Amino acid sequence: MTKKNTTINVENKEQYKKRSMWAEVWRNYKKNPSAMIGLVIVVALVLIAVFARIYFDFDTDIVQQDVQNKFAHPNGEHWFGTDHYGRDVFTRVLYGASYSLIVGIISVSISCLLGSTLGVVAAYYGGIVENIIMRICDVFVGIPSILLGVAIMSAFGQSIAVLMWAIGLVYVPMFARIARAAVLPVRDQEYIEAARVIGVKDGAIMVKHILPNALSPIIVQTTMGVANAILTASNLSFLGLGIPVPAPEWGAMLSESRNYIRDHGYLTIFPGLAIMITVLAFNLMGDGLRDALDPKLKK
Amino acid sequence: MSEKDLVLDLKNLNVKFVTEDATVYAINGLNMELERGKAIGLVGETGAGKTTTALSLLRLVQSPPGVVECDKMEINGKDVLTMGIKDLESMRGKDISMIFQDPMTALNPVFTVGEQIAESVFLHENCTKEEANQRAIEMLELVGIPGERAGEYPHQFSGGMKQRVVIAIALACHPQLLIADEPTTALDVTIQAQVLDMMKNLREQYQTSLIMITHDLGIVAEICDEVAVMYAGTVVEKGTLEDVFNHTKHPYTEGLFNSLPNINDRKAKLTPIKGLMPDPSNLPEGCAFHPRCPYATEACKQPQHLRQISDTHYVVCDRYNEPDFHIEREEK
Amino acid sequence: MIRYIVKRILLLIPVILAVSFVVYFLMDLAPGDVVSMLAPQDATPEQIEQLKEELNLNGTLIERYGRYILDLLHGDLGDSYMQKRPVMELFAERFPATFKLALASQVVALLIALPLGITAARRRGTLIDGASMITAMIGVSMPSFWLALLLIILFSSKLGILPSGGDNGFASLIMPAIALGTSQAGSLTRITRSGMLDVLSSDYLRTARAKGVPEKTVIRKHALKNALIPIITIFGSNLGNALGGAVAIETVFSWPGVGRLTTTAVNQRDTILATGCIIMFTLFLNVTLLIVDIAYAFVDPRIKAQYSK
Amino acid sequence: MKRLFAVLMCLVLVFGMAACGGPSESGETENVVTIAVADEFTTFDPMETSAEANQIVQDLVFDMLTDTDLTKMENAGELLESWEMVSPTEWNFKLKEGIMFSDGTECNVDDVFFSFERGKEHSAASGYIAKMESWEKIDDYNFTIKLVGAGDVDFNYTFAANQLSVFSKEAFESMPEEDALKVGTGLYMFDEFVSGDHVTLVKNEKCTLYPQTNVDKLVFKMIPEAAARMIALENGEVDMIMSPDATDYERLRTTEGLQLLEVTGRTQHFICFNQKSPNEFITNPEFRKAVAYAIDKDEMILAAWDGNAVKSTSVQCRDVEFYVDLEGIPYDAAKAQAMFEELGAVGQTFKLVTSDAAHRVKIAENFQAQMAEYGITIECEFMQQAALMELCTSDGTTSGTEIIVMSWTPGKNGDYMYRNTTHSTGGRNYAQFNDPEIDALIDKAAGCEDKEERAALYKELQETLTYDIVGWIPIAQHQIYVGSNDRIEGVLLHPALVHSFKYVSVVE
Repeated sequence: MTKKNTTINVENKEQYKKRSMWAEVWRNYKKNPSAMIGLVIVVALVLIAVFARIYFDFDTDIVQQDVQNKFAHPNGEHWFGTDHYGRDVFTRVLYGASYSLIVGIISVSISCLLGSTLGVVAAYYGGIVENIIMRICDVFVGIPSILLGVAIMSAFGQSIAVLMWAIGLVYVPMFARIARAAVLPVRDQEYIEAARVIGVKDGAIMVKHILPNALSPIIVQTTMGVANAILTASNLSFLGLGIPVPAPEWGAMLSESRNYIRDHGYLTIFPGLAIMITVLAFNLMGDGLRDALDPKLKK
Repeated sequence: MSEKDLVLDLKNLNVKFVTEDATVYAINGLNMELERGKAIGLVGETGAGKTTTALSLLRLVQSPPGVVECDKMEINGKDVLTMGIKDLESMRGKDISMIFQDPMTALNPVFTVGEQIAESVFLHENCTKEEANQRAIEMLELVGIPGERAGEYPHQFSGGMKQRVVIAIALACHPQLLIADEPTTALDVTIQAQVLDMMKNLREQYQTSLIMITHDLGIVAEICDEVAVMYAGTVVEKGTLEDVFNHTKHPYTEGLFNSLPNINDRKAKLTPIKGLMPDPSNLPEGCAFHPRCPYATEACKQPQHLRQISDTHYVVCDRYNEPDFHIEREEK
Repeated sequence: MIRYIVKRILLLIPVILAVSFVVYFLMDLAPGDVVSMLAPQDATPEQIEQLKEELNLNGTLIERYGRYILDLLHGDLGDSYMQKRPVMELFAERFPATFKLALASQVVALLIALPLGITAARRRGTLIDGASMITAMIGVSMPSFWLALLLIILFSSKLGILPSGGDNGFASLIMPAIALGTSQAGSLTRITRSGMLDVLSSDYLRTARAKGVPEKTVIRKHALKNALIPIITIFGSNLGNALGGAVAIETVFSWPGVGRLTTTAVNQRDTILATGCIIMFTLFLNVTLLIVDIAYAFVDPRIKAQYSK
Repeated sequence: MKRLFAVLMCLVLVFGMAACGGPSESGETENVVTIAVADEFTTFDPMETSAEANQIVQDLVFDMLTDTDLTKMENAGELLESWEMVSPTEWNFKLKEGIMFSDGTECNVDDVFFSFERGKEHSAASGYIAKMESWEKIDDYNFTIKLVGAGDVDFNYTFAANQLSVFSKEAFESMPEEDALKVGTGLYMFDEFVSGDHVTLVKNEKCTLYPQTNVDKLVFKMIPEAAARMIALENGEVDMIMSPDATDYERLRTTEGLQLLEVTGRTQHFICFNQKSPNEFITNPEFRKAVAYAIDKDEMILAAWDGNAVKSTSVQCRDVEFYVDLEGIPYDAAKAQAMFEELGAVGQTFKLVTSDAAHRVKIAENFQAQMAEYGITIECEFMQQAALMELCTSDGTTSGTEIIVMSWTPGKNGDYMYRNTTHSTGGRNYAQFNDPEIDALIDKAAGCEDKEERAALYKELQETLTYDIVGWIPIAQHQIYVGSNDRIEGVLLHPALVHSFKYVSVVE
């Protein structure tokens, strides 16, 4: 098949140099409608989370009960109905956004930072260091993540901080593997050797010369990781090991709704939809970023 | 002209690829005829549309985005244009078959080479699986690979060996017309010679007609009876070896010869054709070659016409309307 | 090949030891212990002492772990504190249910993913492709326990056509398998599609077509066998995910599997049972991955050649 | 691809065959009763467990010397014909004659003593055995027991513990333990146990202690989700469900063919204060009283049990011996507000811990919401039951707990509750009592042979604890429910969840 001819004239060349890699990525990203939908949803969720935190008062709007008015099905006053304490489900779902986002983003930041560092260090030093790090990763990858999460949550108690660490730690090996695989081909390149010869410190070489090569897969994995982390967090909350009540975490709301599925199905539907939309948005974003960062991979 | 025994008769082939961004005009009004038993070389730069032409003949141009239009396309006397998918499938591999450029990727990695040859035989010849396997082994031996290696997988073969396997597959059902798409480009020079030699012998043995797609004029000289020079999706000059090599008419053909190193005069400077192939989504008006042509005039921006120089020699260049026009190469 | 398998199995030993260490110590860190769960509410201090003796809970953490490891090296996972039965026996009793569920969910996932992924790849860029991929993405994004609840609301509560739980025959397997399989189907569809796309644009398919192989055969024989390679790779880790992800599903559907057994053990501080179950899970997961790698070799002759080196 | 699909379809079929093969072989005329339980049954051995989920099943296979008669709610002989307290330290017992084990041997004193000896080896039972100094056989049906220390005027209650079930000595001596554990005097025998799924009992034709019923098979099916149990009952998969959720009570009451059985539970739920806490508000009885005035228990009951609980006004449970109906500290928001302000408690923050059990969470959340109205902030922490137990029974000065939502299920006799939860040496002293006067009162009451004097002592105890000390604020005893269809009858509910299915029969 005939390829499109890419003649570059001189003026274009100038523009190309000035335009940074990120502008290029953004240009590619913008072209992808589903990725843009994902981005819009994520931005909207962040706004909702911030708005809910400012607008609603935790003690009165979220915790306060109105037992007389429980199980009001969705209506004009309570869009998503009320729960078994007569609390407004719509308010709680909005407020819950902040928990999912915070847990998702912070726990993935933990795994991303730890994992990428381990991966890059393993790849850079090689030999026994690499062996030890990667074998430890193998061990943790081998344990089903939910069960590991359950064990960690039991050991350190239920709180949002423990939850973030638990999920963060569970996904460290994945990031380590990705980072290592991405920088491995660079390790033996001559410019690294050259940097070492002129006395650049190991740390500097890793950060300046090696890490950038792993950036694309790590960014994609981070975005997708947020989606995964939110799912895992809601799963743990569902098992009663996540963020403690009365915090309106979506998974916990689902767990509470279990006894009422027969007559009050709406209690199950809305928090679940919220989880699904959030996770979907991050997945769409991750997918779009993958395509944007590496147009060659675009399928 | 009409009583010729033509194995290929192609009139006014147009292929375009329609995508969101642009429409790429890959083949523009291409004509080609080939007599039974003859070999024609299809020469041109990368991107001239040689492979697309070949795929069009097999009706394997991906659609979408490809759109194939043609006035007449007959292979071995059968009208390929109106054929149903079943007939097309029974035609491919039997009447016409093709050798692809890159032997490294042309073979399916999960089947043994024997299976891949036998599959073709089994599909087209009315025979049992055993007979097909037997034939596959014979074919392997024919292309110089020990028959016992039929049970091996492609990754166990070297590049040259793989190309032999590809050739074995293509020739397994003794097709009337064989298209070889740069069969030796991916191979070492020594292997190239072996493979070419083998192809020449086999072609003579089976009386197969051949379209040899290449950018290497040397190969054409060795194997072909006729030459068609392609530029920007159309044939600009066509004739016998003698016609095109010694009585070059078209400025582009001349450019091609000039960019070859001259063994007799090693001090002579190479004169490459200046500029690049035009963007096929945005072809120049008239003769597609005129922006690069040293002889170009204003008239070249008008649609060009086919001009018959002799019984066998054709050229598409309206400068020959001027009685005393000639190109430099002719003077020598 | 055999040497490769033996090597992989030997590599499992340190993994198992490390897993036992991590889980045992985590469980010990957890506040509360099994004694307070087991003792009657009016237990005397003597009873509590006796209970500790019975459960072999005396000594420091290191001593207890030491005893545990010694037993483990003899292939003995100990007796559950709560249930007073060998962990191995309990695991063996409950594992088939979980395995059946995990396998059934993979069947569901394949039944959804293969047609969807292949169609999407062949109709690449069209509306069908987009719709398939969005469907797949929604599948991945849906919490499986949520889908499980929705299925129960619809099929058990509203329609009353499927049993709401338990492991009683084929009908009871349908909903858990769908709930667990759908999220797996999502990733599998994507893998199938991209694998299929790689294959569809490959030269060897053109070769096959050029030699007159009918289009159906091209897809089903030449393309699928190659596209199967990434699908098989993901199958192993998917089965593992299904085993782990089954925990919530088992609770929702009263499924008598090991996921529920393990979480109950953790909640009740049944260290021995929890550690044992997680070890067995890990072992099973790794063996599955090994089997997948071997299956891989049978589909892809290039890999087979690598193993025998 | 076709082949792949064929393989997949085969797998589906195999699952189908494997799954359908099982249960269909049971005969047509058998009466099978299926009961959906919430918690997992784990062991056949009564001496290994004190979980109700096990006891409810074991109770049908084994019998004890005495048992709670659930129709009259009092202790009565089961294997015992009669007993006599010679003194608080010496008791005479007489077994019923002609009670047969399922292996055909008769139950006699040797079997009882064998069971005592076996009990020594098992921690769950050894506490009860330790109360006895010696036991002596008089003849095959009569024996005498000497108790340790000052003895126990309520000793007959001890024998109602499931952990002291009577085994067949003969069976244990002639077969492996796991088989011997299936031999009992009960109405049913163990048939099948699928871990995590169900346990099946079949009728013991040889049972003479209880009248034979028309139920051939009793299946206990484990369904942890309340909603799933309800759906199973409605769809006819089970005949009876334990602990339906509050939202389903109305439906069970009103639906044709279904019924709701209830009994007031003996479990008291309370809000407990750590009296050894460094927090001076918590250790101040006036503050604790103010909280007691502040709580609207009715609202709390509505939130936690949908109103299906009996409000508690005293620290003691209602159907325990020597219970006195006190008025307790009433709900008085104005008074509470005034007291809080006087104490300077408004604006303070207190810590509350409890387990993640649904009703406790609901009580805690409601408490939090109620206290917020007085300007007092409650920070809730939820932990797993095991963690909570350890925290609450450890030293109160360092445990860091302030307020705890807890519950407690006493035995039938008066002493049991006071000794375990309010005596300074009690094993479940959640409120961290350390009051020599209370200890002395408890000890005095326990050794008192005169019934009236005892009653007076327990009244004093109850009043002091409820009005003056307020170690905990009693909230409620919740109703215990069982849902069933009208195919079966004869279930006897137990206030501490060990319901009896001995008289269950299928309505003809």
